[in-house]
Amino acid sequence: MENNLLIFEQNSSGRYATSQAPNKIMEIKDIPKNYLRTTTPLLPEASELQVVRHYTNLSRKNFSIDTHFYPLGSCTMKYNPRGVKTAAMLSGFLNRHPLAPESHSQGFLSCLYELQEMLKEITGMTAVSLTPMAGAQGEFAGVAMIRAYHQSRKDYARTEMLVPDAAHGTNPASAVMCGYTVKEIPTLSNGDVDLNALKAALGPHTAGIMLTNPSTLGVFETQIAEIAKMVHDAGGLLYYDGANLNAILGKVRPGDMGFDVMHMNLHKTFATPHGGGGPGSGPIAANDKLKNFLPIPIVGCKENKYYWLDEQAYPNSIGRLSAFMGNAGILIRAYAYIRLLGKEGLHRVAEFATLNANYLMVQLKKAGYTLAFPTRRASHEFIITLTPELKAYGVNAMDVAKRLLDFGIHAPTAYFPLLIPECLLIEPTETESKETLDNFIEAMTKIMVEIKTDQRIMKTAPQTLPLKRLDEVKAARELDITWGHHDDATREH
Amino acid sequence: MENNLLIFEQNSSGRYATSQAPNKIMEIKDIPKNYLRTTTPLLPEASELQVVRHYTNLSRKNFSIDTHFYPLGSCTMKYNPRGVKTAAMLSGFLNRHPLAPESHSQGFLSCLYELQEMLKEITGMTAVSLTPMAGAQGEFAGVAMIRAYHQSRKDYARTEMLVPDAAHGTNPASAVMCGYTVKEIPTLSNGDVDLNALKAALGPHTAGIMLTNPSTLGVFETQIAEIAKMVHDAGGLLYYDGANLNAILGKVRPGDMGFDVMHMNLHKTFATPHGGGGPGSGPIAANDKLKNFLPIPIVGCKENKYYWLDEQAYPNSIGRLSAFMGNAGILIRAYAYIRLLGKEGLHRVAEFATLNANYLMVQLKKAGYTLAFPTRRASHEFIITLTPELKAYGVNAMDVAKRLLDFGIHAPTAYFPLLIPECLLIEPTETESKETLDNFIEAMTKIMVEIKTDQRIMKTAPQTLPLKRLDEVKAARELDITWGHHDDATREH
Amino acid sequence: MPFIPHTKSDIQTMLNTIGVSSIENLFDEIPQNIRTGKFKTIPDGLNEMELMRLMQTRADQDKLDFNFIGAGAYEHHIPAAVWDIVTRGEFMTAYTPYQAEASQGTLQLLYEYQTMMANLTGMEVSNASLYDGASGLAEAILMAVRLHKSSHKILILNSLNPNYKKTVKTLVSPQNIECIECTLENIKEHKNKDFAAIVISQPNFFGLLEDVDKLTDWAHENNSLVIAVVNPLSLAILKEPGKWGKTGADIVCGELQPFGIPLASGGPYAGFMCTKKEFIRQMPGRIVGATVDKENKRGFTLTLQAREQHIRRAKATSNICTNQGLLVTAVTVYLSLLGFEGLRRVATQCHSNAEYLYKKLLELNFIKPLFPDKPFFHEFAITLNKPIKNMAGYNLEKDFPEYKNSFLLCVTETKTKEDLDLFVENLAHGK
Amino acid sequence: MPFIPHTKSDIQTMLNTIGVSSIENLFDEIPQNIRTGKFKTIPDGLNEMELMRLMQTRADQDKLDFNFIGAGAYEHHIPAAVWDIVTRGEFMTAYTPYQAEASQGTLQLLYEYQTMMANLTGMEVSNASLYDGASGLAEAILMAVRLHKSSHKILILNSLNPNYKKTVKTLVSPQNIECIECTLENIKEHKNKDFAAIVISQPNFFGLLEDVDKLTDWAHENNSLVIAVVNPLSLAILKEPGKWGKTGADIVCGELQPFGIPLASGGPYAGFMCTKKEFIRQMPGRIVGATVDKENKRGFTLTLQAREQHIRRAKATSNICTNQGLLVTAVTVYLSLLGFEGLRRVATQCHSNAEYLYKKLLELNFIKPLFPDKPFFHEFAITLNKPIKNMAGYNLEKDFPEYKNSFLLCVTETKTKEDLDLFVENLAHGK
Ligand SMILES: Cc1ncc(COP(=O)(O)O)c(C=O)c1O
Ligand SMILES: Cc1ncc(COP(=O)(O)O)c(C=O)c1O
Repeated sequence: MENNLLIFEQNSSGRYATSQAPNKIMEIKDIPKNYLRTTTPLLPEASELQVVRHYTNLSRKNFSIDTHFYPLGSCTMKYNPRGVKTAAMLSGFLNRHPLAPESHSQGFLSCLYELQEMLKEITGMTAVSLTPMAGAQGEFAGVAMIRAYHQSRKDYARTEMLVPDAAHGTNPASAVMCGYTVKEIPTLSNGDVDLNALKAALGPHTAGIMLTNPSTLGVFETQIAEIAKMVHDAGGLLYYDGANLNAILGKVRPGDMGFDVMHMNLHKTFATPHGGGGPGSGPIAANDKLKNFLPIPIVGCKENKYYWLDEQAYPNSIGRLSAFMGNAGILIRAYAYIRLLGKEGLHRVAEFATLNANYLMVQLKKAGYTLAFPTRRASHEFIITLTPELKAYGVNAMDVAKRLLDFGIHAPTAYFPLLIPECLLIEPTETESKETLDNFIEAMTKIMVEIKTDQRIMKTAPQTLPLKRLDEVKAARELDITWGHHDDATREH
Repeated sequence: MENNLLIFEQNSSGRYATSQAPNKIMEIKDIPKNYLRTTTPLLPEASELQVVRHYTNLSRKNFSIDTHFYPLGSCTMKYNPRGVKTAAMLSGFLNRHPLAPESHSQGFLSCLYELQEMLKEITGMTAVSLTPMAGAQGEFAGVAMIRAYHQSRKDYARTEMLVPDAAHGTNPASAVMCGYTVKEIPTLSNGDVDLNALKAALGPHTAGIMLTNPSTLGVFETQIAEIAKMVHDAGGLLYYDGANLNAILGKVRPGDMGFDVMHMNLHKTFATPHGGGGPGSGPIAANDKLKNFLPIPIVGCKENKYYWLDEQAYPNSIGRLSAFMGNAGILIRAYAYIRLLGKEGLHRVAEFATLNANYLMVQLKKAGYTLAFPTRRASHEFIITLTPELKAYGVNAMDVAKRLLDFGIHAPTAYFPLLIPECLLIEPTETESKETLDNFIEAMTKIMVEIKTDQRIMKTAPQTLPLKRLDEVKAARELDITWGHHDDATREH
Repeated sequence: MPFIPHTKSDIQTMLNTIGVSSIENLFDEIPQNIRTGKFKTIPDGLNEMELMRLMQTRADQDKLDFNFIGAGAYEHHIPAAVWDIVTRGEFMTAYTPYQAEASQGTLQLLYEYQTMMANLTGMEVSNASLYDGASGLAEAILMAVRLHKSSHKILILNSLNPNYKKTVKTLVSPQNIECIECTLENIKEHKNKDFAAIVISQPNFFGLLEDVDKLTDWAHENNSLVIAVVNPLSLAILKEPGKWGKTGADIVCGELQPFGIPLASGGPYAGFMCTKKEFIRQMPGRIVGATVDKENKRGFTLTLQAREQHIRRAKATSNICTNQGLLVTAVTVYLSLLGFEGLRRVATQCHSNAEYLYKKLLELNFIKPLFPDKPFFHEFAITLNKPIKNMAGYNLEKDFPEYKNSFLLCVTETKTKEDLDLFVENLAHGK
Repeated sequence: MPFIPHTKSDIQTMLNTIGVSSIENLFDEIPQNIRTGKFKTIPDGLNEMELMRLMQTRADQDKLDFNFIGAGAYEHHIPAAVWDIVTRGEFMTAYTPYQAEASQGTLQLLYEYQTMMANLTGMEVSNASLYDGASGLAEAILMAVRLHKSSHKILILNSLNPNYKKTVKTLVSPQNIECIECTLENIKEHKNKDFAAIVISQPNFFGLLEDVDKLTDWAHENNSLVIAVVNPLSLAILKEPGKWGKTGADIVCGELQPFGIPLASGGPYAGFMCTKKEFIRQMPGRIVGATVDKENKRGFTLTLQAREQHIRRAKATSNICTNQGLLVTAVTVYLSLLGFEGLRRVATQCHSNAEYLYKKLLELNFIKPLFPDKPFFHEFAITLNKPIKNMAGYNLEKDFPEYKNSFLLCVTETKTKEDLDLFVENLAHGK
């Protein structure tokens, strides 16, 4: 008997939150009539209480880190410290205009500068630009830098970007946005890159390779030094997709592995919240070969004065990626998070993320699940495949994912990476307790029993949420992405 | 499959939110051993994520104004503007020490002073003290002032406080705290006070009378002028319980009705949130007869400088009621709320609270419910009684209250006031929309059908909440008010 | 119309349904001769933007950089998570949890809170809050008088916070309860004088530690109950009242503000009260108990309500109704984050910072201790040999004319060594 | 261990279960020769109290009292309810709503958002956000090129925000898309030159209003699509792009910051994109659709995912994955509170405040309009005849060397008449 109305279904003519707007409508005198709007668009017409109640209740229909265990592989759903949010939302930061004079920017700029410096040490690179607004934009920037590098050497033949088949979808998409053709490199059954295939693919057309390590398969690419050598020998460069940096913080650094440029996902490794889809932030780090091409703006410092570096300072920069300084507030959050953890804390991140993942992996194996890479250590995440269960009982990975929701646990990433059929990619993160992991193991153990004895419950899960399983096919076929009939909804005023 | 653990049931030895405390335990050198603690008390042992998740999830088990319609009679559960909260939580206010010098208190004091002034006009009284921390403490203060008044006139014979039988429980309890004997005055069948009984009760023992108007029966006491005259003629004083001030804001003022002293519930009429039980604030207003007895501190103003008034300025004051200045932050909230509404907004409060109540009353009557006072207008609230339904179908007011929860509506106040059997006291407040009221009417209409056709569902409600109906008798009989066995729980360290 | 959601047509429909022609008609039972005209001096309404600007200006006026005042309200770090959780609508805008099934969040939290406080104080039971520390002590005294039955006299050690004394006087004197003050020196004179209870505060108003074991045993030998007034944070290092003397204090009360509640000009704070199980039926305030639902699942509900005004009316243990629930929410989250380990760190840091400043100050030739060689928690009193303008700290002279030029200074974990050194250096240089 | 919940015994049990003797063993697949030593220059950890003190100091450094800078980011009142709701853990700490049943809150909100934006812009469909206004325009250009098929050339009116131009260049040039700038005066020269699209911003960077009807029709006559870059707040008074010219703009994009997003040094903000239904399959970014569950109850889910990188990889319409979801949450709550009525009040107040200041400034003899007699929304450009130190407003000279000593000033609803008078007075007196 819940209220499931849309905000528009509560509309009543002209109603709005009167405290939130000026007391009257001013007359418009100086704008020609034909420039003016004559229609009244369909927008909410609700009181402040209605709005607060509506969206408070909507929020309650979400699973989130703050309410549920959320072992979503490749997403690093760790605790987002509340203090970090509070620090980033101090009024001095929130009210600063992006174009404020440098005299009124020293607090903000100093945070960014120090963040740049810390990320250099964390990655083993020599320069950092903080401006990309998410991982994918970081990838674009990094690949564009590779392109700029080859072009600066007049090496125009390099038109191909190599990408392992296990790569995240943003990798090939970013390469294409940079004008490259994508060549997929296959993976061996142990999860490592197929070096023979790589060798065959390399050549004068090779601009570079994009790698995640540990890969999205949840294993560490052990041949990384060899790969780096092969690619460099062929004249290509190495891009590191830092989405899985949480796995190796303080253990091994992309710079030391031989990568030339990389991005980080601050909204993963550095605990800035995911916000139901974003915002993220994807700073990019590069070695000496590439640092001149970094996107602007960058923050400089001389004699304790901080200032912006732009085209003048970086004439070879690939350019700007946003109107101002990327997702500035997320940078402040990441800075605050790193300061909270400090060097010791950062080292622990990878250790406990890895401990949790390996513990879960061993326990799920005991519970009868099939590991995708049974001979390997888990990194900070690992994969199980439901292929045997699908064959034997007709229960697939999606069913398990949905059934977990009934146990108050968010589903792991399902059906990614694409090359492992019926897979679940499970990432517990370091901030979850053993009790929470044990509770998950217990749920998965019960589910294994249900898979074998009660396929109906598996197929109709979730049972206990406000909605049963949703029809995604209908959503795509009978496209309904705005409410009401567009033409009726807009009336003349 | 929800997690219902207590925070203690998640304990693991020595765990805590490490970011929230200093980095080490300092040695205690200068305190004699026998002063020191040697036991380790049972306290939570959880990580920051566990704590955030635990209490976030607990919050989700509450009904609240922000999530549900909450027509709890006598409680004025109206929208608590978020802006008011934000204003009161500005760091300048939050960080001010209560004993800060007046030079660093002008912002705070000016708000309090202006609030005093505004409350004078609102109540029709001549002086205000903001210090009482809730309605009941306001009552104590007001009655203590009446006592001080009589004592100042050496009129020691006045030992009785009159209280109508419809009064809120705090009224007699406060009178007793002030050393008075309580005499109950009966109510007529139309909800007004029985004047004959009042006349009989009045005499040289009468210290005064405590009245709520509109009364807790949801009707306006029409004989108020007569009552005031009778009590005053007998040498008594009139106390006004302002819990229902929302009903009459700007329509009629307690000072004009003949009352001598009164409290307001800022957490009702002035929209400061109830917080799951408190804090409230119960400022007290008095006329010239009583103002010298007001509790301290009070805020004074001279030449735009604000300052504290204490014993020196108010030598006849009944004294202090708290260590500092009552629930100061709630006063700031009420001040901000009144400034938001302004004079026009305040007038609307009573009008729309009354409109909503009368609309609901008429509609519930149509739906077949029995009104307690069918010949009267509703004030901002009204009463229905389930006595006929109890007789005919065995369904009582508690059953209806619990069943409403299943419809996503908080129950009205049940079984108060005590003199109407099987009653529900319903107060919609002015901030609820007609749609919300209609939704409530629809639910009540369905419930009336269920009362007649499905007593089982009524008796076993709620059905859809995490818990079914709770055994309150067991709670009182087998008292379990702290977790764990006290002796085991405390271990030597 | 701020916060009024009605459209014109809503109003018309509703009036039609009721059968009146205007809203004004709904007030027709109010006699005309007492009706009010429009408000005059109350200002016009502001929108939220205007309000925020006004309030920001006011709040900014009160910023004080360096505060060493304690005297009953203490500056501590408050974890950001605390108020993020507390201000969730579900906690902030719920009423008292009378409808248990719709209030399990608040109820479970209160049950957890009661458990924490009972354990921290070493007592068996706790209520769910009183208004503040001062009024809570008054309630404790009323409770002691009810328990003791024969006496209306209370003995108070005069080292109690003076504002607590005043508040107690206001609240208990109408019931003809007499509060008599004594000192450690003259307490013996009150032997066998039939006091319902003796009030001991630990640490006392001057930050000093009392010999609570001896005092407790003395009181019990004299047939008095012991009311302990404690700073709950101090219990992370100081002996819990349940262990005072041979049989422990009988009623423990105090101010919860140090546990996650901002200074905020003195409120809202919250008072706590713990006691022995045998005394629970005389305890004021709400109490939450565990029970089960119809399917035998654990749940929580208000219990022992027969003590309270809404059931017992004139015979209730107290008139308290609305209490300080939201603050208890903050306290509960705070205690959950800190745990005993965290509390010990905070408390020992406060103590050691205070010791550090105390010693540093005594190195200045114009500063003397007011109470030499007595152990203290995180507050201490000093006397200045020369006048210092705007001396940080609480001036004792107002309440204690005998302590001329004397200040009570509090140091908590919020001050660093550098802060303290700077403060002393400025003092030394007359700044 | 900050944020690590493991006790010693947990660690031991877990290691035993795994069958290794130390955590270090879990990293044994990483070749030793590339292993890292301990971090050196990263500072030691702080506790939250220390962190807050540090950050407060930093934040306080950047306070600027009076701001008249706009230039793409605008100071507006943000209702307190907006961020109270947005920062609820359920919104803030959820991931992209891939598991629809566990994400109905975010999904329904996005569906509502899409509806609002489509209606406000007068278009048929909206996506669920892009990074920001500038990169969103680049995405619109890529989309237009995909739609147009035959041309890789884009015509841009040079009155576009210069940072947008730069961002576009970075993002579209690798795909050999050429952006050519024109002025209103020389646009005719580009007739029949086969542009995939023309980019029109309304208001333009200088706050001025373009004759969008004429431009739109001209573009369509020349077989170009029209990309509208609009300040969405201005649509409360200005003609919606869906109504530009005879058939409306084709793609509408812009910056959502004016709708409840704080200035915050430039981000996180959010870009929006709306278009005609026929173009939806070339639209980048997430899209939410309504559907039903197994019991035919309405629900919401991500849809048309076959456009996106996680399905289509190299053939996706964009590489965007993480977007600006939380900001869209703020925008949605903001628009719900304001409604069209509230937006009109805000927009007309901005306009009339800007007009007021403009006229007042022109009364000063040393100030001249840079673009006389052109209508504007809430931003305008002036030229100073004498140098003024720390002139409030955005200095145009850096991006436009031809506009010496010229400033772009923005006035929104946050300024009162008194503020503006004071500003002018101070200028007049050389302050
Ligand atoms: C392995 C990997 N690479 C890249 C990305 C893209 O990052 P973003 O979503 O921040 O654009 C993701 C995140 O989803 C990822 O998991
Ligand atoms: C009629 C009436 N009087 C007095 C009170 C007591 O007020 P408080 O709860 O603030 O002490 C209440 C509130 O519950 C009430 O409804």
